[in-house]
Amino acid sequence: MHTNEEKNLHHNQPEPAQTARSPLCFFPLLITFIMMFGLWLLLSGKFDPFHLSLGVISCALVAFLSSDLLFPSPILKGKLTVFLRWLCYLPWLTIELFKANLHVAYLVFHPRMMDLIDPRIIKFKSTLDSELGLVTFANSITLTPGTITVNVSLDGDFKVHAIDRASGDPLPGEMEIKIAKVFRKV
Amino acid sequence: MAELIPTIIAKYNYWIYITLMMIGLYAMIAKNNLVKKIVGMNIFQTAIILYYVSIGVKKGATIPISTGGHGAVHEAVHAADYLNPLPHVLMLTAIVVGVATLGVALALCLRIYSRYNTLEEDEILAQIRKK
Amino acid sequence: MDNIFLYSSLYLAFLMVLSLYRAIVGPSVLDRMIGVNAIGSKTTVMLILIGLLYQRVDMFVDICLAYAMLNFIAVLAASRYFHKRKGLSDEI
Amino acid sequence: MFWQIDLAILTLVVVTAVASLMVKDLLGAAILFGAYSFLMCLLWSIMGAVDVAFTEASVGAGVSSVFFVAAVFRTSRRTKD
Amino acid sequence: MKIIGLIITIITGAFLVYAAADFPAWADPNSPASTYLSPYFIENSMKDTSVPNFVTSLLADYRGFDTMFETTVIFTAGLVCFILLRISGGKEPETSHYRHVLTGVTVTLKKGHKIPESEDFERIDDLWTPPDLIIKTGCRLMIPFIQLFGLYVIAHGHSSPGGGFQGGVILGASIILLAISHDLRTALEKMREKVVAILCPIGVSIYAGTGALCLLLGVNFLDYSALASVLHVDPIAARSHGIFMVEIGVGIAVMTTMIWIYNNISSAGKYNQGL
Amino acid sequence: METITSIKPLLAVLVSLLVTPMLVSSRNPNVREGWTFVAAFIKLAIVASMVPAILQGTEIVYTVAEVLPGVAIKFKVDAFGMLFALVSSTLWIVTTIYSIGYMRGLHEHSQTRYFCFFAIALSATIGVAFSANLLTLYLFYEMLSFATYPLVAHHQDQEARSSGRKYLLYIVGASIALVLPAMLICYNLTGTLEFSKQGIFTGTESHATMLVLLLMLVLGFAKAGIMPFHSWLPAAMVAPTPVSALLHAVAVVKVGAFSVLRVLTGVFGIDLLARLNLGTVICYLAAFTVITASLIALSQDGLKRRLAFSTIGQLSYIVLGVALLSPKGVIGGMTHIAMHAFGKITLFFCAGAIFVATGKKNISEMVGIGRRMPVTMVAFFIGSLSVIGLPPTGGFFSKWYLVQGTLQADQWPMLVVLLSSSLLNAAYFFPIVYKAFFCTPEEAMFENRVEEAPIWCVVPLVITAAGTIALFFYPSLFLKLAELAM
Amino acid sequence: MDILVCILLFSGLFFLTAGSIGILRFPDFYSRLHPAGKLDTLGTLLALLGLALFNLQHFSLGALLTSLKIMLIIIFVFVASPTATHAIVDAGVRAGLAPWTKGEKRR
Amino acid sequence: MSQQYPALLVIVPLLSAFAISIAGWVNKRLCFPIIVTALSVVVYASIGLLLTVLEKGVVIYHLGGWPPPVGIAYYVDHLNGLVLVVVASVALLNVIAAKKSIEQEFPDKAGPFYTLYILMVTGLLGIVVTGDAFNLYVLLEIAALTGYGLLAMGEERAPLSSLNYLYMGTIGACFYLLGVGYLYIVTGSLNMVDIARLLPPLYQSRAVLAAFIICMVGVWLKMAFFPLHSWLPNAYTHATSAASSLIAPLVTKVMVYVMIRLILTIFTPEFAFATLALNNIVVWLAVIAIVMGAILALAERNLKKMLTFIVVAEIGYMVGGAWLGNRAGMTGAILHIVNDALMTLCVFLVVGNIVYKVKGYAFENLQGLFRKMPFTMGAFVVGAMSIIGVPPTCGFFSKWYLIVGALQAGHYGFMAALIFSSLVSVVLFFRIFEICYYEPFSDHHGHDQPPEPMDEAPLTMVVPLLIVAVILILVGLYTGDIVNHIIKFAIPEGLV
Repeated sequence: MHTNEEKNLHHNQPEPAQTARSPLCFFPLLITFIMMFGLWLLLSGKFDPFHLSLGVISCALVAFLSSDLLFPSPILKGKLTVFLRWLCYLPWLTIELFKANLHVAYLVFHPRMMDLIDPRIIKFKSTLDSELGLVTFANSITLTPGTITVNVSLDGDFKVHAIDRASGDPLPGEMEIKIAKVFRKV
Repeated sequence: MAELIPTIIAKYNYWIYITLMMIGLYAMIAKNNLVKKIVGMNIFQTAIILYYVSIGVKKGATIPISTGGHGAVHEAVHAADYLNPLPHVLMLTAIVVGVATLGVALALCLRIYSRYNTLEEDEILAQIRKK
Repeated sequence: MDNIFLYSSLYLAFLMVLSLYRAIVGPSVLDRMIGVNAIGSKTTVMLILIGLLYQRVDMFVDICLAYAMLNFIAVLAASRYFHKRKGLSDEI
Repeated sequence: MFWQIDLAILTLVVVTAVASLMVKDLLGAAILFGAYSFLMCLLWSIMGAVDVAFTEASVGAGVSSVFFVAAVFRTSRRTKD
Repeated sequence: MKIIGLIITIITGAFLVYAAADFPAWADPNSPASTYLSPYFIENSMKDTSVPNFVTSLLADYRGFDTMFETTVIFTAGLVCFILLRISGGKEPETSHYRHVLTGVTVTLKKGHKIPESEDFERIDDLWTPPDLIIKTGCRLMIPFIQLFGLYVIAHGHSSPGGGFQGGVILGASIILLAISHDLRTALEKMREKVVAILCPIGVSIYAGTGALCLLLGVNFLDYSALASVLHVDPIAARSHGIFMVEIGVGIAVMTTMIWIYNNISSAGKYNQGL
Repeated sequence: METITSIKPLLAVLVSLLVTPMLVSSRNPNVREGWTFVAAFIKLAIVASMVPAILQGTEIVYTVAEVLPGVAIKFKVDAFGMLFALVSSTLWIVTTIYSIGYMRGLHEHSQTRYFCFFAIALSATIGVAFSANLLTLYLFYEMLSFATYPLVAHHQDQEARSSGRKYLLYIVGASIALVLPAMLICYNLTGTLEFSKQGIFTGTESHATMLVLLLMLVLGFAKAGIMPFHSWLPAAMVAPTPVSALLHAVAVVKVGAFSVLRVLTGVFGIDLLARLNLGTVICYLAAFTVITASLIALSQDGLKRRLAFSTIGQLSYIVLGVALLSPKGVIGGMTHIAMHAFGKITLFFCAGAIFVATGKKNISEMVGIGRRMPVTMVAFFIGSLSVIGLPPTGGFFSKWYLVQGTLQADQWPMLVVLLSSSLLNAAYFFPIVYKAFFCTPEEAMFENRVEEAPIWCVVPLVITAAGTIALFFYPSLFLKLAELAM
Repeated sequence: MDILVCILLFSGLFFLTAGSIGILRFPDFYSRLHPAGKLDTLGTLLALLGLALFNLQHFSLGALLTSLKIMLIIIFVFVASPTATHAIVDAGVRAGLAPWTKGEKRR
Repeated sequence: MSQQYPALLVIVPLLSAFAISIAGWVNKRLCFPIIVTALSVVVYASIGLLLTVLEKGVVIYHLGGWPPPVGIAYYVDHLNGLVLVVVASVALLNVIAAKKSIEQEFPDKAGPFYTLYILMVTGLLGIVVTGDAFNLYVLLEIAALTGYGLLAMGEERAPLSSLNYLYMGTIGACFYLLGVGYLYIVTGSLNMVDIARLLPPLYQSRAVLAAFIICMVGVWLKMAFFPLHSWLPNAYTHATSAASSLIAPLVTKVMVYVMIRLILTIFTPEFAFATLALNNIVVWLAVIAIVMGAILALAERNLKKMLTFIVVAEIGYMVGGAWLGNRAGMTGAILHIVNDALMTLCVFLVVGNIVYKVKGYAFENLQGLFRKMPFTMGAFVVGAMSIIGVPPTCGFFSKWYLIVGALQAGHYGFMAALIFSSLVSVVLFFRIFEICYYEPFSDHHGHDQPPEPMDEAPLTMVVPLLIVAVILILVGLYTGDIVNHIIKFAIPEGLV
């Protein structure tokens, strides 16, 4: 990890200067603004000019402050498609969630629970490469039967805590494929 | 005894506030750790807030926000329908003061810790005495 | 319907007692965090229930929203503690 | 006001308060204090003090327990009582 | 000490119990507290200020003076934390760490050496740990919504619970969340220390300034009805707008103070590493 | 009685106070002492300018500020006050001359401080003399106490400091613990503190209250040295001699005696005291002090200590005279202030001159000193005559009046006390004089060569000795004033 | 409608109950996280859904918005809950807590 | 403009606090002129207000235009007019005097320090001027929080003592708040005058009794009255000189003012003295406070700590005087608020100057100070005389009234305690004079001892100090006027 000074300077090669303010930079702002304004309308429930103008100001403020949090890179190509696919993924997840919960609830109320469970930590490597994909996968794992993501690295190394053998086995399995579909390149 | 029980029941909020307050007070006096004392202090303050909010409660009343919309004065508002807003206002202030005090107290704790490397009062006093 | 809500809230309070048991007894800080987190999720439901009991749920929903948004900050902070200070018990 | 819920939560509040003072670990005390704040928030919404409850929700959940944890992080978790 | 504490506590408690026996019963609609002043506020709030949330009108108008000082208290707390903890400058540490953002390689430099100014390297500290991916992403997505919600709370304090203080806390909490989930440095880039330290008094000044504006317009301090001539509305609406201005001030002040206190406490005043 | 409002009393008080900044700021000692002289003469001039009016029976009044309802900081010049003020302002000039000689002769340190506090002390003394009510009196009394403390502890060594502490403890302690409450009780009972001939009490108060108040006030002015509050006086003799001279023969102790007299005549009133038969108590207290102090004085070897105990005894004469409650006695007491002042200051000057010239402090070391310092020892002789009360010195008159007073009051025991104490006085003064002049050459410790102290020391003591004798021939001014004060 | 609401609410309560009991019964910290992280989330989700439906009974724009806000809460819980769970488990790993394995005493 | 004085009194320092805070980040040199200007305006306004009150009687100011009891109102009567002038002028004099020491002790945080300073003044002025019981609590907290900050900036033990102060202060403020809550539950009002109007039928109520006692205990905690004084000496000793010379004169005195306000306005003397038979107990507590303060001061070998114990004793004076329950005692207590503020300021400024030059305040550090700093020590003598109670300094006259009150109430114990404490003060101060004057001493007559060079504190520190010393004497001389024209009207007719 700790390299010497010479080496690190090596990293700092003069790169082609990015276009500091390309027109693309305004798209995240705009999209954030629109999203925020939609949310504002939902929250506010008042549609008189006064409150609407307040909404515009607030949304502009938030967009200005935090658009880089929602969209770390200014490239927006395909984000919408991914989002729609992600929405389609949700119902499946909900069903899985149900199943998982019933499973855990069964464990909870089982009188001999201690014999049924057999906690273990499973490690595997995922092929997903996008950050959001990894997070979605990790959260889905957490929400589905008997498994909790313990650790994810950017390279896709997963550590998962499974409550019993049955719930740990299918990983990464079907879920990863579905998520990979969601986040595949457009 | 017979008439005591209704009194006790009718004012249980007040009894609980006293209990909480005494818990806080006791912690502030008897606890040895400075942060514990701060927790006690917060409990103490919350007890008072509880007391005030209890004053504002009224049977058969709703929260102190008018059901009529913003702006127009449509209908007469009946005072009996709404909770007493005054204690709420006072307690907003008190909560803010509580947070402010909390911040300052914690900052002081940090300073003390950086000097004495402990938060236990007796150890700090021992260190002072030793010097 | 009001009665259902009332008794549901009471039941939630009872569930809180159960979670609180873990929060109080829990052998490690992390168990307490679990307990407190569980109380938090029950509180969210209970706030809406109270709103319905008052028949002013439009007012209570804001509180609930704020609560749901901020509830986990404390848990995150506590977990960050373990990120930086390793070890369950403090260095003495 | 709904006295049944009120009473239940009041009891819980007292228990939590005592617990947060008895815990022999400052981080645990901070976390339990957070729970105390949640319960207080509930209590106030039960009593109809929405603004107070709102404040407590944002302060208790968002800020004051974080302050506690931050302070404990910068100092020490150790406590004798 | 424990015994003394117990004795004091028991005596005080017994005294309070003794006194509480004379209180009106809990939730009694005919108690003096419910019948003396509060009906005025409930019945006239709409007429006087056209604010349906009685708490807001009471907070910012009838008892606006209290609230001004409440904000000042918060400001004071921030300032006290700053003055107690902040260590400006300080001595240069023996070694400094830099991290290459793209590769994650950490570089350690001896004292005196500097790295050329570049966006690829960020300065980190010895306790630094990489932010957890899940937490980081989750919070990243939530923070803008939390901020919007905070603003919404400030803007809608008139008709629903909330107002400057709550909204301010939520806004502040969003930045604190950023500091927790990412890094204090990231949060500081969003809200620089100087910005915080200047915005905070400005927030309170908005409050006090609104009051002083009324005073300059020839009426008493904080009497918002005088704003009618400036805003070209009727006095009742002027009060409502006055309350709104005040709430904005409170919101700014509270938000910045919360960030300020958190920054100082979590980094023990050095501002180099947070929680 | 006529009253005139005039700022003169205030000026008289302030003159020496205002000169202190000049004293502090002047770098050259000659300039500094020049200022002292200027102030002294201005003060004397102001005081003297009021004498004619007083002799005509008028009173001069000046109110500074009304600080409490019914009580103001107020000056009133009456005959008695004038008597005292005249004595002290005259003697200040003399003492200043003497101080210059003494301080320069011994190369003392911190002379500026010395002269400053000297001036402040004088202001306070005049203030006490001119005060119109108990509060003003108390004010200047305290001011005097604090101003003399640095003078007492002037030498700064361990002994001086412990004496200073003792001095302060007695004086200030007694005044705060006794005078202040007594004053407040008076105020509470009567609502006023103004001195008046009839006293301020209506006479309805109980006997016990009055007795307690009287004792508190008389004993509380501890500067008067009435036993058991006397032991500060010998201790304070560590001070430089001019301080002892002026302050412990004139200003401080006389302020004490003056205050006691003021209280007896102005607060209680002679009539009330007589009616309640309270004088006797004071009488016996004073008589006890007189005899005891004289007896102790006999056994002292240090010259200044002997003089100090003599002072204690003489002060009680003054109190005794007034406590007899007979007109002659009162006149005797009052004039004794003046007469004793001149006599005793001469004695102290002599002691100082001896110390400056030879460095001797003890009587046993002074055998044959008259041969070396004849002028000084002659003056000493004249002074001791005055203190004993023999003609041709002023002291004779006061003692004469005192004896008459005892007869007038039918207080035979007091007569015995007076006479026996005179004998005792003689017994402790004459041996000194005798040994100074009449001793065999073998016994003499000094060479037979005249070698006096510096001229600045000798001139003052000659002046005061001359004054003592002059008072025998021209006592009328003081007698007149004392009669007017009755 | 009421019945649907009740079913949703009660099933929500059921899951919440399971969560609470699970927290109590499970042997160690990691396994306790399973009920806490999952059951509570689903329970909250269902209960809130039921309440949102109930709120829609007297339909108006305000009621609709309120219900939507409740849905918003659900979304937040949905995002926040796994994050919090993950944070806790991460803390446990960093603190060096070994997972419970079969046959050990419960902690 | 004159009808806006009450608002100006609070608004000007408040706004300037924010201005200073911003200026601290922009240009540090602006801070000091702003604070001096603001405090000058405050002094001007307070004097104007006092004159208005003297001329026209009570001034009422409706904040927000809402008449009380709906809104918050400011009442300025003779009592708080007087205290206002004292607070404002003490703050102004102190800030001028403290400039140099602030620059010396923490040059980089001068801006925030000034901000806290003026916020504290704002809080204290607000406490004095407000007519609303709850508003008083908020202002109390402002004054307290700034106080914690100011006190904690001192030496290394300062944070600990400040934290103790914080605990105590919070309990005190909360008790006060609780007392107000008790009043609110039985009357439904928060306005002081309104409460006083509603209370008489409720005098027998246990809640009112409890409210009174709780409020009193809270205020006593804040002012460090005897059994509750333990936080004060440490907190004041370890603070920086600029902070302690603001806080020591003002905070406790303002708390005494609050107590008197509670007794006179809210609960009325009839209730406080007649219905409750607590006088004796409290006065005896005050007696113990005075005696203990004096004795503990005697045991200290450290100038500043000694002075803090004297502050404790002085609090005993005021509380005892107020609780004697008669006119003279109350007059004495009110007068002593003024006098004690001034004389504490005087001695603490002296300590500030000494610290500035000598860097210490233990007795060993004081040797030879009379030569080194003659003006400072001259002022110290005046201050000391005032504390001892020597006429014509003002300390004597308040003591006079207190003793008269004690005599009228027949409370000889209190009188004895006052006299005892005067005696002890004599010992205390002359011990210091001796050290400052005569040490290092030499047993021979010391003529050849080279005099130490004069090394006086800078002019900005000495001049305010001398002004204070002169004021001490002037106030003493004009006591009669103050009592007859101001304090007489401050005490209700009902109190005999």
